[in-house]
Amino acid sequence: MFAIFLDSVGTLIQNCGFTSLSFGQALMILVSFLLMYLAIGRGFEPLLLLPIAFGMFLTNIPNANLYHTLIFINETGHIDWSLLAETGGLLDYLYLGVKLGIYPPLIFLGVGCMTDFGPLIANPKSFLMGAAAQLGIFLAFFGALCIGFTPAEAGSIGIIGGADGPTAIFTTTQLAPHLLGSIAVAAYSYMALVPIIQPPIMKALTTKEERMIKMEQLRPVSKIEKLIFPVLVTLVVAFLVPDTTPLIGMLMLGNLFKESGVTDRLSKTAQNELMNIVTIFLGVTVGATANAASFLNLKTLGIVAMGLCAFAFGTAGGVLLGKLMCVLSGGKINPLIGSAGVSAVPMAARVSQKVGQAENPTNFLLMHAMGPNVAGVIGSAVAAGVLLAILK
Amino acid sequence: MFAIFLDSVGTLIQNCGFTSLSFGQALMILVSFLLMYLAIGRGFEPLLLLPIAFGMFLTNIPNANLYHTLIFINETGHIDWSLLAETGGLLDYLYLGVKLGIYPPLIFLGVGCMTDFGPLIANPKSFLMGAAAQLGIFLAFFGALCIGFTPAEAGSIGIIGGADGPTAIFTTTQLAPHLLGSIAVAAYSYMALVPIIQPPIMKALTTKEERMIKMEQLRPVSKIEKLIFPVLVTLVVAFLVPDTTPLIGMLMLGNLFKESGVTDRLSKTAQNELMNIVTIFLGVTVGATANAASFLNLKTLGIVAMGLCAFAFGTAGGVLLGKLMCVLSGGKINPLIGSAGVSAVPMAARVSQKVGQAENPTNFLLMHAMGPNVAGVIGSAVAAGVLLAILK
Amino acid sequence: MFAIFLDSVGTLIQNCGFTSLSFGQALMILVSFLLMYLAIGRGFEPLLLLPIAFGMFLTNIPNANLYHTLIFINETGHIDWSLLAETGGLLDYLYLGVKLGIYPPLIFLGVGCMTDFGPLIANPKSFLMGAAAQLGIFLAFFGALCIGFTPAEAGSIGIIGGADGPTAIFTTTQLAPHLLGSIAVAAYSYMALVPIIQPPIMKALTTKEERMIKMEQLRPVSKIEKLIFPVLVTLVVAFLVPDTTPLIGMLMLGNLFKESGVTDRLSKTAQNELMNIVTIFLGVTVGATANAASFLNLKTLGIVAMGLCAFAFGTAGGVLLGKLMCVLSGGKINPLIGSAGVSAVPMAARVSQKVGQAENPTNFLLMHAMGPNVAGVIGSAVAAGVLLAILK
Amino acid sequence: MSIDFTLAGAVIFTGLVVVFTALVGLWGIVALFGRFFSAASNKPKPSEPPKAAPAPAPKPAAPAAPAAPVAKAAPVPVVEDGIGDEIVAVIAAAVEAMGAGESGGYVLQSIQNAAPVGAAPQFQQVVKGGRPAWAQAGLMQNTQPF
Amino acid sequence: MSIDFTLAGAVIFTGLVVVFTALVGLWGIVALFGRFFSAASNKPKPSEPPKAAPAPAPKPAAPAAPAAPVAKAAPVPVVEDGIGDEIVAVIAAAVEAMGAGESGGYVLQSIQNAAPVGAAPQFQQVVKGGRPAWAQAGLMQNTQPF
Amino acid sequence: MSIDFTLAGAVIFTGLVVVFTALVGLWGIVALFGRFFSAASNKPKPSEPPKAAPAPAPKPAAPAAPAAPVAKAAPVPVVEDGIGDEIVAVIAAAVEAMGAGESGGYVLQSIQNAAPVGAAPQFQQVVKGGRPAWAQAGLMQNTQPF
Ligand code: NA
Ligand code: NA
Ligand code: NA
Repeated sequence: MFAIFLDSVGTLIQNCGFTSLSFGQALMILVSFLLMYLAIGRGFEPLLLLPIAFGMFLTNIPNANLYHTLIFINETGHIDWSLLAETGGLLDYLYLGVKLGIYPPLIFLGVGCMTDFGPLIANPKSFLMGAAAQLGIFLAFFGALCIGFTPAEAGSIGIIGGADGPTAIFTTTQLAPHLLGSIAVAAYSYMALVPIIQPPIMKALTTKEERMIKMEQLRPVSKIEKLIFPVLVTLVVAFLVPDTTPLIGMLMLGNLFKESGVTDRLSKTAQNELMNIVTIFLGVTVGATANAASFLNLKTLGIVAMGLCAFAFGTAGGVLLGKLMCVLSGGKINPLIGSAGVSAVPMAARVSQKVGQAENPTNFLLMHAMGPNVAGVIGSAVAAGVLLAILK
Repeated sequence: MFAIFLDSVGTLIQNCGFTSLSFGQALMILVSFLLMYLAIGRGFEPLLLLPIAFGMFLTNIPNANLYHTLIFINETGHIDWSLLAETGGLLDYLYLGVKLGIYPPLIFLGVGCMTDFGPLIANPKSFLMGAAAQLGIFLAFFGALCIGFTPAEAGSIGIIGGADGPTAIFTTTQLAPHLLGSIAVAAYSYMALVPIIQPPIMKALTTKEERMIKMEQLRPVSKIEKLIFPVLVTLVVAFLVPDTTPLIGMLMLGNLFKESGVTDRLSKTAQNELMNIVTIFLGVTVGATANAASFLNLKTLGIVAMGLCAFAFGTAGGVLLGKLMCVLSGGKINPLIGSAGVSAVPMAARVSQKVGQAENPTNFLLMHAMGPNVAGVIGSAVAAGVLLAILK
Repeated sequence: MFAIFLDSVGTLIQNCGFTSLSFGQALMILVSFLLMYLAIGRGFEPLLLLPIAFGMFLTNIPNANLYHTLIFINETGHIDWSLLAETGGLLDYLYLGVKLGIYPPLIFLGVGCMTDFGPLIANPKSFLMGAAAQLGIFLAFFGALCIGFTPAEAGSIGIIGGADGPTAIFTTTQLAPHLLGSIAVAAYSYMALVPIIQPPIMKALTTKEERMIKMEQLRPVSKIEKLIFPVLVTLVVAFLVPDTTPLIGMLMLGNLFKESGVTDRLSKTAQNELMNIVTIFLGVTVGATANAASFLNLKTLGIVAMGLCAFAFGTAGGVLLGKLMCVLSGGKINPLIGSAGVSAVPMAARVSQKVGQAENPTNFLLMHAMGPNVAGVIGSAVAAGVLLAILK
Repeated sequence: MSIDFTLAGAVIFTGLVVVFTALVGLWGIVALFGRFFSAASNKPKPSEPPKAAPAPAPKPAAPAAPAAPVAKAAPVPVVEDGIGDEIVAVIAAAVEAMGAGESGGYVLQSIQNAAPVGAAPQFQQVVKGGRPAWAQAGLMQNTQPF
Repeated sequence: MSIDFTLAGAVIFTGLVVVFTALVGLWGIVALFGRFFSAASNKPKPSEPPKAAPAPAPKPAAPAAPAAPVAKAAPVPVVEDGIGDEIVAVIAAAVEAMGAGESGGYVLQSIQNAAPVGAAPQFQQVVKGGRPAWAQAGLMQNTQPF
Repeated sequence: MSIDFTLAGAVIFTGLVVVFTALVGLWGIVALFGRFFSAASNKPKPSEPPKAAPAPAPKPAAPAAPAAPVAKAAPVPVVEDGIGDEIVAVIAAAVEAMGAGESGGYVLQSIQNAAPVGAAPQFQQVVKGGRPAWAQAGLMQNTQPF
């Protein structure tokens, strides 16, 4: 009888994680610890990187069965519903919100409730810089193709340059779901690194005189303009690239909640509790897709390299268009605000402000940079729509 | 090679909204703008009409594919799960909460947390007026039949007279889902118009002396009564018309959360965040059902006409029973509080107060009107249960 | 024609609850009223017992069809998705979150955000008492076997002694879903009765001198320890018993949200709105599983009896190990803190404090008892993992 | 198309019968237990009214009504006697909602004529930490569509 | 593996064309209606500026900037004239975020040089109940990853 | 019915073994790193205690304990030295929860006898903006079932 007890313990030992841990899983758990350190210790976008890291940790615990790659990534290209019904774990169920494209638009709903498009409406020329900063997306796409990624993968990698987490996740889920973990980590890490990546590029491409340019104060924007704006943008963008409607539509619905002034209840919940709940679910499950097989390979290195290119070229694109506009406007536009066009709201705008103030302490570019900054969100949604339309 | 580029752009142009927009879609988008104006500019129940209008806008963008009517409305009468799995868009997934009858009861949960049944408990005669005001439901049902609607459609139209958004949506989803958009818009619009629709009817049916009647102060209501009340009402109503249990049960659970005093956490979340989240999802997806085919036809006109009848006859029914009770009570009951029986909490009660005060500035009817007002919620839930039982 | 009217009314009467009420349903409704009284009038864990009671009330209303046992409990052992699609009611849909094991981990996420593991880190010897207090689980398991329950049922009954609602529900859903209602009611009732069940046992097993022992103040705990702790516990527990990873993983993710200090947004939402929403859904649907067939039988009596045993033996186990540690430590440990190892956070710790103070008014054991208390949560998660691994 | 008048009649007849049955039934039951409980609870109340006394004048918590003449509205205890804070708050909220401009002077007038109502603004001073009630009232205002 | 340069070219070309088309189009439309509305709304504003006048100095609401010399920053009305509370709050938040230590003295300087900006800290005093704006700013800070 | 005692034994034996293995293992590891970190963190603390000094008496923030004799409880710094606000708040909350009536006099007594504990009410005065801690404690109270 004692033998039976030992047998029972033996089975447990067999199933327990210590004996079945693979080398890849061990390495992935260490990677997740590194990401936790970056999130908590270094403040790298902790609201998303911490859940992502913890999801990565949980998914690599042997036999825990919280997430099953095969349910979502298989030959059929569709969710394997019967496998889900049989073996589904907690993170499989929560991941449905990512896979079905529900969470990213809901986060955009909350972002819309927090975004002030006033600076963009006051200075609509900013749209141009928001467009130019998407250059990085397409150059990184090309680079990724060149180093051997498939077109769909390359599109997902390029979108890292959009500097917009939800857009990157939304696009990648449809184009290259097997890269979701790496791409999300790269996107959020680089967004956290914007204050380090951008300044040298901005300084290299501008002269001291350009950086010292002071810009005219923005004109006041009336409430009616702020109300028409979200509807107008939805109309134009959704008509032009219908694939991006879930993102841009929810972003603008949120903004309408905010600007209408009659739906404060909805605006507050959308930008707080709803967004936080979705953020937790999104982060943990996106992290959970990062198993050893999909993360520990050369592709991840390629993603890291091309993601950096995307950010760098996006910054350069924005600044160069800023220079052009500076010339055309007769020196009234400070090209530094162009770099904010990569999105990464509001960090990239702060970087513009900081670099500008370093030359001239009385120079306040923040509000001017907010224009390209929010235009960049719209711009990368458009770019995502194009990639989805062609590559899906 | 340049030809291929053009080809690629050409495909995008072919798919883009500007070229594939149908006349109906264009018209529906204009209708959605009108509703946005009513919600924001005129304050027509903005918490629901704004999401509804935006959902209507999104659903009519060509090729955006956010919502697919065929998934939910087809010959089988059931949700086409395989079509959902293949082509489902954001609003299809969120619409499941409407289609499966989840959102309306959850909104009622929140409403229950905010409702004070004290005035009804103090003056239970108010139940009578809450019953009489349901007259409009049945007359509008008859009217709708007469102008050519099917019985199930007519039932859904009648329930507009319940003056209760979630009840109308809950009923229509089961009886006539293809009319959901029009009926929801009509219901919320008329609820917003209560201060305009009711006063002339109330004045026409009452004499100046009746309108000047002051009512005795309501007796205090003990906590134990407030605790027994929700359980009692659930028991009676759910036993009598089981089909309405999801609505009445959740309403009363919410009220119990409120009155128990020991579940404040739950009550606060149910009436705020949970309700707001559900409101956003409900509004946007109900709006999304309104495509051109289902909205731009004579039926919508019929719904608008019969909805108005429902409100008018409901008001009249309540006032007339109020007159009867005034006589029977020896002039102690002001018939104006009868009109509050249509529900539209708390707007209809405010209208009673206002019309009464117009005759006699010292007349405070608000609390007395709250009795029929909340009784009307129960009354229309009962009426909905009957319609569902017979017509489903 | 009048005959047809009567016919129609007749059908309604036939379907109405008053005529089709079974004796069992009537009794169950009375039981639900008793539970409501316990929740509201006596303060028995109202946040869960009130929703559970109301769910029990709703599910026993004839013909309301809010919940269908057959969908979840049938020969196949799986959810009958086609039956759900055809006949699903409100509580069926909400119950999916219980059945699929989603709600309990989400509640643990919130609990993690509210738990301070500091006292356990400062005095890790407490882990021992948290382990010993799980004795009740295994003795009640044996007792349940002896009085005729199947092993899987006995495991579910034993876990009541874990004094942790979500753990009990999580385990029971997988091992013995047909007992979910009774076990949840027993678990939460006994948790509310901890201040009555524990003191006599604690006094019987300890001497006055032991109870008067004052303990040394706890050492301060650094932030880095608080950050490593949740990751470490997840690592050890999830590796050892992978089946418990959803619970322990979410508990520790919540704690990391709290301790990291950089994700306050997420922590606040997880411990408030998300937890409240899930609590409402969990309570109502767990209550809904309690129909007459599954609740009104001798098994429920057995569950009640064995649940009490589980609590009593758990308390005894904790106290006895406390006595041992008292001896081994040379009288520095007050054995009263051992009883807190059953979990029931923070009530059991308060009981330790209160019993200790009754002997010596200057004795403050609360913080020392918090150590075994939170260790007990971890301990019962481990025990649940073992039961699931062997009995599932 | 031909209308099924029998079905129509059945729906209308059944509907009205059931609605009235349900609500008349509820009236009866609620009236019954109301009589029972109000009889039971009529005695232990007299200890409460003094609560209102010590705070006759200072610091109006809300701008809903001119505070000065309110102090004259003697029968304040009536409000205390069982009507919940929220009810009073709702009345006050309604007064406010009806538009200050439209019927500017009536608040004052009504206060002197109708004692129970005049007590409302007064009550606001009693409940100094009266935020919850007002927040609740504001909330109701915000959520009327539901 | 061979790269499909045609596809790559098509993606890049189409992408840039569409992105620029969309955003240039939006620029045009927004500029157009901006001109229309700013023309329309330029008149009814002059009644607002005095709002700033009565609160020149006391009780700085936030520690973001040294308050004393601010009173000299005369052209306060510029801020009032249409720029929302939140915009000003965001500027102030950014100033704070940039680190007080790093560029400690600049706030004072800039206030005297650049009137529109100098008005920012000043504004904080005007909006005494300025929490919402600040809360919003803090919130934005917290949610930058999205 | 026949009971499968082998299975029962296996479950109980395995269960206890695994539970004790897991928790004893955690004890070991936590004790280990606890020793490491408490060694590491013992030095940089001495600058904190003075924080308690300047606020010996005024304005008790909570009614949990009689404030007057508290000032005598000298060893306040003990509390400062690393025990989090919440821990102290939880103690105080427990004191309150235990019922003032039941053991009315003990607070005073204990303060003079047991210095570390006596420090608790004192602490309340130090943390004037102590709401978060109390809110947290209240929350814990509210959520005990979970
Ligand atoms: Na971008
Ligand atoms: Na109604
Ligand atoms: Na336990």
